[in-house]
Amino acid sequence: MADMERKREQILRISGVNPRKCMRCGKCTATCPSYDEMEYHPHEFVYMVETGEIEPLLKSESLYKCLSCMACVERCPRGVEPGKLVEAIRLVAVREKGGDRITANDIPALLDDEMPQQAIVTAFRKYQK
Amino acid sequence: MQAVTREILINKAAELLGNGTVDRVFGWKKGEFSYDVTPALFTTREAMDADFVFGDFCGANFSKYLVAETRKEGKVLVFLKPCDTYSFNQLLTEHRFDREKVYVVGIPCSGMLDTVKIKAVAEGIASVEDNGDRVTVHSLFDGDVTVSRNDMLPDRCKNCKSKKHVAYDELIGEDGEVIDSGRFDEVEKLEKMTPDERFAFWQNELSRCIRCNACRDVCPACTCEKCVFDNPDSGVENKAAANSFEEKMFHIIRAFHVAGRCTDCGECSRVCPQHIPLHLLNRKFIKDINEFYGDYQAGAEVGSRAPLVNYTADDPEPAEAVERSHHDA
Amino acid sequence: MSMKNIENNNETYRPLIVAFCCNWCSYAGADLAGNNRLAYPADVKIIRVPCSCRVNPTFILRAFQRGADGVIICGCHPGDCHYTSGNYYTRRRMSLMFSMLDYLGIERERTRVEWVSAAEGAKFAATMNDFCETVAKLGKNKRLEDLRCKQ
Amino acid sequence: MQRIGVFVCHCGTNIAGTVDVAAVSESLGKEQGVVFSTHYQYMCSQAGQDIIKNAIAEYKLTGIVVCSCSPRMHETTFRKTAAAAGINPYMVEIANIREQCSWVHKDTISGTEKAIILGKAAVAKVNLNAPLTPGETPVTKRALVIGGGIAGIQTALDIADAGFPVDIVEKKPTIGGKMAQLDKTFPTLDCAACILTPKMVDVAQNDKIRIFSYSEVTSVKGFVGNFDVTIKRKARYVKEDVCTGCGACTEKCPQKKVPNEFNLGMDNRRAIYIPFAQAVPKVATIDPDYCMMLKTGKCGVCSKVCTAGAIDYKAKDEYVEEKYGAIVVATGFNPISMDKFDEFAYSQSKDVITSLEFERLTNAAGPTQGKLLRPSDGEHPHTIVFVQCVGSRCDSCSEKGKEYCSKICCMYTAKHAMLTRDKYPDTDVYVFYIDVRTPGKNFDEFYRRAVEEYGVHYIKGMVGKVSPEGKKLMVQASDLIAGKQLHIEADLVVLAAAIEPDKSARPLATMLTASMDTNDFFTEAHPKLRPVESPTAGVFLSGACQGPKDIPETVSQAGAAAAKVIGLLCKDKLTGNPCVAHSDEMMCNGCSTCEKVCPYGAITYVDKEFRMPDRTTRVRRVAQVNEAVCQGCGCCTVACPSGAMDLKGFAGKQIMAEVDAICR
Amino acid sequence: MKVTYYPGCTLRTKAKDLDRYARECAAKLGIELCEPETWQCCGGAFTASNDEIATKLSSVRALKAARDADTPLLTVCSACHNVIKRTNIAMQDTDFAAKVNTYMAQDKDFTTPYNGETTVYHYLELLRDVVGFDKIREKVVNPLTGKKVAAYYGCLLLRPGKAMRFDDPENPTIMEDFIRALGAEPVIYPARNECCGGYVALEDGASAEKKSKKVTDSAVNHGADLIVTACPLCRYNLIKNGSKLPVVYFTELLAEALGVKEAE
Repeated sequence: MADMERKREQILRISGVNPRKCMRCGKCTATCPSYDEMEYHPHEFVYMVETGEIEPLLKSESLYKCLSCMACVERCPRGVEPGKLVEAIRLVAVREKGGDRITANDIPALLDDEMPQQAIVTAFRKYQK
Repeated sequence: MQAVTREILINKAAELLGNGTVDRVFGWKKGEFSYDVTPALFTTREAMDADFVFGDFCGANFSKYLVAETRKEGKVLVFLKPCDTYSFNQLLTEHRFDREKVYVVGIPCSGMLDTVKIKAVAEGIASVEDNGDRVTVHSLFDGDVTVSRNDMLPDRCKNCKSKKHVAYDELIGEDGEVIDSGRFDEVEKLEKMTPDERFAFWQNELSRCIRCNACRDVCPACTCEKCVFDNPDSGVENKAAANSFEEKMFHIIRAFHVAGRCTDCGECSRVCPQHIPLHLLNRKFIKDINEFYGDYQAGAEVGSRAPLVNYTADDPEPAEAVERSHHDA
Repeated sequence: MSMKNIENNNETYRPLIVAFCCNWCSYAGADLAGNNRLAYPADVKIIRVPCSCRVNPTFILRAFQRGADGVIICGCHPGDCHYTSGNYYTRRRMSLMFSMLDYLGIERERTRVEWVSAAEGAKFAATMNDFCETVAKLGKNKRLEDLRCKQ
Repeated sequence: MQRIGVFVCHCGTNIAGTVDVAAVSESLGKEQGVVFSTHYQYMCSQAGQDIIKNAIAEYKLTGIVVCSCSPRMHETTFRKTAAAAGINPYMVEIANIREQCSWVHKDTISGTEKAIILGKAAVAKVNLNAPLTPGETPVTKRALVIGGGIAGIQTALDIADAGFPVDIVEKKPTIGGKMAQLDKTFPTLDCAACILTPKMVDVAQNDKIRIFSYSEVTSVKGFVGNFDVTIKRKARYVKEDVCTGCGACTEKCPQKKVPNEFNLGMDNRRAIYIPFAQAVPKVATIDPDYCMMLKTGKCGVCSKVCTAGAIDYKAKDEYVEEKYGAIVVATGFNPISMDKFDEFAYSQSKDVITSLEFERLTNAAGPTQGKLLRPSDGEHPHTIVFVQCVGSRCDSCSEKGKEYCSKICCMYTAKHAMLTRDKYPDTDVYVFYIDVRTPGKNFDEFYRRAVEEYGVHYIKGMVGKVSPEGKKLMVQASDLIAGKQLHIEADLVVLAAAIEPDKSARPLATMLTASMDTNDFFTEAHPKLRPVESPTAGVFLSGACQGPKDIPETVSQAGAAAAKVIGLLCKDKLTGNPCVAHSDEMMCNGCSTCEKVCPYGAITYVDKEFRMPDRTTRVRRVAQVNEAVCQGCGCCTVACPSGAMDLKGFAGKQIMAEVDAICR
Repeated sequence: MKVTYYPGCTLRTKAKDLDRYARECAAKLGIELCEPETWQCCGGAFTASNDEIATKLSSVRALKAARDADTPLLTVCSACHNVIKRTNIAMQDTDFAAKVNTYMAQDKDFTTPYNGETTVYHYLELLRDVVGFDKIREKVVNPLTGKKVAAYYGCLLLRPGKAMRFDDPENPTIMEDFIRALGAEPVIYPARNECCGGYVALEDGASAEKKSKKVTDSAVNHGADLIVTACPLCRYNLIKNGSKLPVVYFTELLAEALGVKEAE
């Protein structure tokens, strides 16, 4: 419990997001292009961080389905920035021991000839400690 | 050494009198001694040739004289040093005289000499010769003494705030720049003292006050029709200080009344017969104003809104301000 | 029971506090403190002014001259002035005035500006309690006192 | 030399319980100027007041000190008592020995001592009091209403009804405002034109009301009761008094491609036009931006067809100067621009419209004669999506929206949804909402009817993106209750755009010295107790210029503003607060320092000739206080370096006397 | 005009065209591109957390190099642009900058601390704000008349709008104006600012395919002949996921219009 509270604090701190500003309009979720791939949706991320339900979020595949396209951040009328919150939760998840989503060994299998470097470095940065 | 000579000024004045631009000329006239120069009015070239002087003792700020002088018919020529032009603008801001009745010739200034410092060098001064970096004092009792000119400058000239004229109709010589002077150093020194030391300092200084009113009478910001200290209805009427409180009261209220309006011309300290550093009171206000509300130079432009008749929603609170002005904390 | 007789007795020394209160907020705040019976020392004597901006620094010096030990000015909170901007001017004037008194070596704790609204009876009482205590600790005002006035 | 009476009140035991009232009375009896001193149980009672009156007569009192409760309680009472007994009410001072003494000090000794000191201070002040008479200024019995929408119309009618002349200044060619553009009105669904246009006609026919249409206020000077206003009458190139409104010119004008602002640009009008059939005044106006005659000097068709000879291509702007006693601001609102909300594709598709555009689309006098047709292809839309809160309720840091709730959108959206379903039952109507806010008489019932009787789909969620694909608008949205992302193929999307004050309000506020909030809504003098007055005396607020409002609220406020104006204009003279600043001209330096700090602009400067003590004459610049405008804050008195400026009733000498008495 | 040019890793390998044409067009337009001797990969993604310092250092070094050279910093790749511009904004926060500067003080050539002073331009911004589209129109020798070109912005250039300040994030016009300047006809389609799914392309091809298809389908529906982009990953994604339209870099289009492409 105390651990989750600490993580919640950490998420709020590093993201700079204040979930209390949310008025629950759902525009983020209306906007999200990865809605179908996600188990938890942007407004749920905001609400669950506010209520302290961090654990399910940290374990959720949804963290890796977010495209970081920032459309939710752009359109949120309240300036809540759900996309930044998702990033912060993902960071907290990958920083945990064994949290790396991707390792160098995984890469060759995922590559094709045309894949730009950009995709690889990005994956490392986003999914690895 | 001053960059302009008496002759240049007389020629300029004669030209302006001659072509009818002005009717009278404000200038300096020699007094009993070479160093006690007094302001005087001239109407002819002949009179100027006879009595007009210009040199290292022409410190008087003519701006204030214009309040009374412009009430007369005709136009008056006035020679203003850079620091005088700030007072000139401030008086215009306060509608104290009609700009149209004055013709301003801006003249450069390389600092005026401090008679107190000169007198400390030698006794029985006959004349003072300015050789640029050094001055030679010819005296009756100590002979000729040569000293650094800079050492003979009063504080206001040593820490000159500006060589730039902010008002003029015409300029003689080159215009200078606003100077980033160390004029608040003395104030800071006082701020760093303990309250007891400060109290002792001012007790010592202000207790010498003889309430001669010279500071008030010379101050270009003190142009009230009737001064509150002369007004029996003001509740603070006080012709002569009876005790240390009243000495303080006079100087605090005077400084407060000119706060935000004082251009820091330093005339108060120049004329004080008791050599009280009165400018340190005014400079404290100026320094605080700059620190609390942003830099402000009274008289820099006509019509500017003085800090005490202005505000912002996020000004510091008084307690915070006092704390901030404190460097010992 | 006059002040003069007891001023040298440390146990019973009470400071003399002059409080200028604006009619619309702080004076009403003082009334509210009264309505709620929130006690503060009788050392505080209130002078009603229409707005804190009516307080001339001369009044403050006058109070010290006549033997006040502390002077406090209370007005509406900045932004809430009944006259829209009066207290903003007060704030500047008093900042400069208090800084000057401090510069002259007069104890800065003897002067204060507080913003007290008509709803802040408790704040009024608390402010006065605190100010009285602070000034009492400083003791008598000696640095700005006209001895003639004390006879 | 004053003759002062001191009256110490026991207030039952409220004061007497802590303060030795007899000692106070006795002690104050010895003060300078005091000729009578007494104490009584309840000074404010009739008996107590009689004691005061009798003492005034018996001792020929000139001043009175009452030691009692707070002056905020009974100062007025005792002033009236004094006045009734023949002395000036401002010769009364109150020493507050209850709230600020007996109630806060437990100890009788210190409480009594303090009560005496407070009494002494009051006596010291009264010794220096002078009789004061409130200044009087005449009232110009004419009101100005700025804005000719329903708020301005109602205010003007109500003022005129009371018999006072009123002028309405309207910047558009006709009065009527936003309400004239509406179709039906909630919650009763009566047609806006049917209830508004009779009022417009009333205005036109009322001989107390003048309409300055196509006009703007350009300058306001003066103060309550005495405003001097300059009104610019823009050149309409048609003589208003000659034009019969026959409309021949508007049919013959060859310039047909002018976007019709009345229909929000959804159709075109001519360069000479009458905004709509029931316009008041019903006269034509030439739009100088489009008229070929005005632009190139070639055309003149309207002049040829006008049998009345009303066309005047040489017309110029004219300025009217008029005096008013009161001004009512009724500048109204506009929907905000949708430029920054292109996630809803407003600029990409004609079929994404605002609610006000929807009003025109359903209005019988609108571009489609009231048939709900898609602007893009004129086809009947079968699926309509309404989006609520577009630009309302945004974060304070938002660069595109407003922080406040626009208040009217929930209701008009329910109305639009309901009317659509009523007229076109084959239409699917979706409303995306964050909250449905319907506080108002019969409002929630109305919304529920839309859902329950008319089958409007209310979805708790928001639209994220509208993508025009082919003839359809692909709406991507959230349904928060079902936990779904929805993809709706819509034919029409209607945005409930936030409303904002009209752009003319800000410069007008500056002219009026009336304050505004950060959203440019006018600020009221008190949010609860003085909601229709601005803090500037004589300036009143009507309608949405003060905050978002629906029609019933606007009309109520309009009537309330009118009542306030009538209350003001009824008076022949205004009496002010006599405690005002005044300048001792002999001491005034003319430096303008006081003028700069005065929040009311009450100080002006004049050049005046003076005989000086040395018998010369001198012209001096001196301050003059307008006593009708001065509110008596006293800020100028401290700003004045010479002490020429003082405040009556709180003079420097009086306050210093109080200080002295307290510190004695 | 002289600018510090930051090509980024992908332009050195898979996106050589984007780089080559950018350089050739710049030369034609009188802009001198100075590539710093050493630059490091920006990392491809901006980590929006205020405790990540190491991941931002490479961008800060590039920004600082531009500041020290007293020139703006120019990027072409959308990802680099997003990372570097946002890093620059982050460096304008005093507290954050202090931490980063402390970190960088270990660099051997570290001199003055960096506080976000550099102006960061995307190549398109440079064309719009410095060169001017009118000037480009004048320099076009092969107008692309008749071509219907769909500009694909994706997410990186536009969002977050408050940081990027590139264009209206919901209704951008910069690429359309660019296309018009080259004589072609822009196609405005709603998916132009939707994400192609680039970041998940490595891991979740299916998701990326879905997003990319939406974009290309929308462009086709609105009658485009060609899609232009500024982002190598977008281009890869759109092509890989079966775009029916050719996808080219905007610099290639520019090179063609300016006549530097055929000169080879």
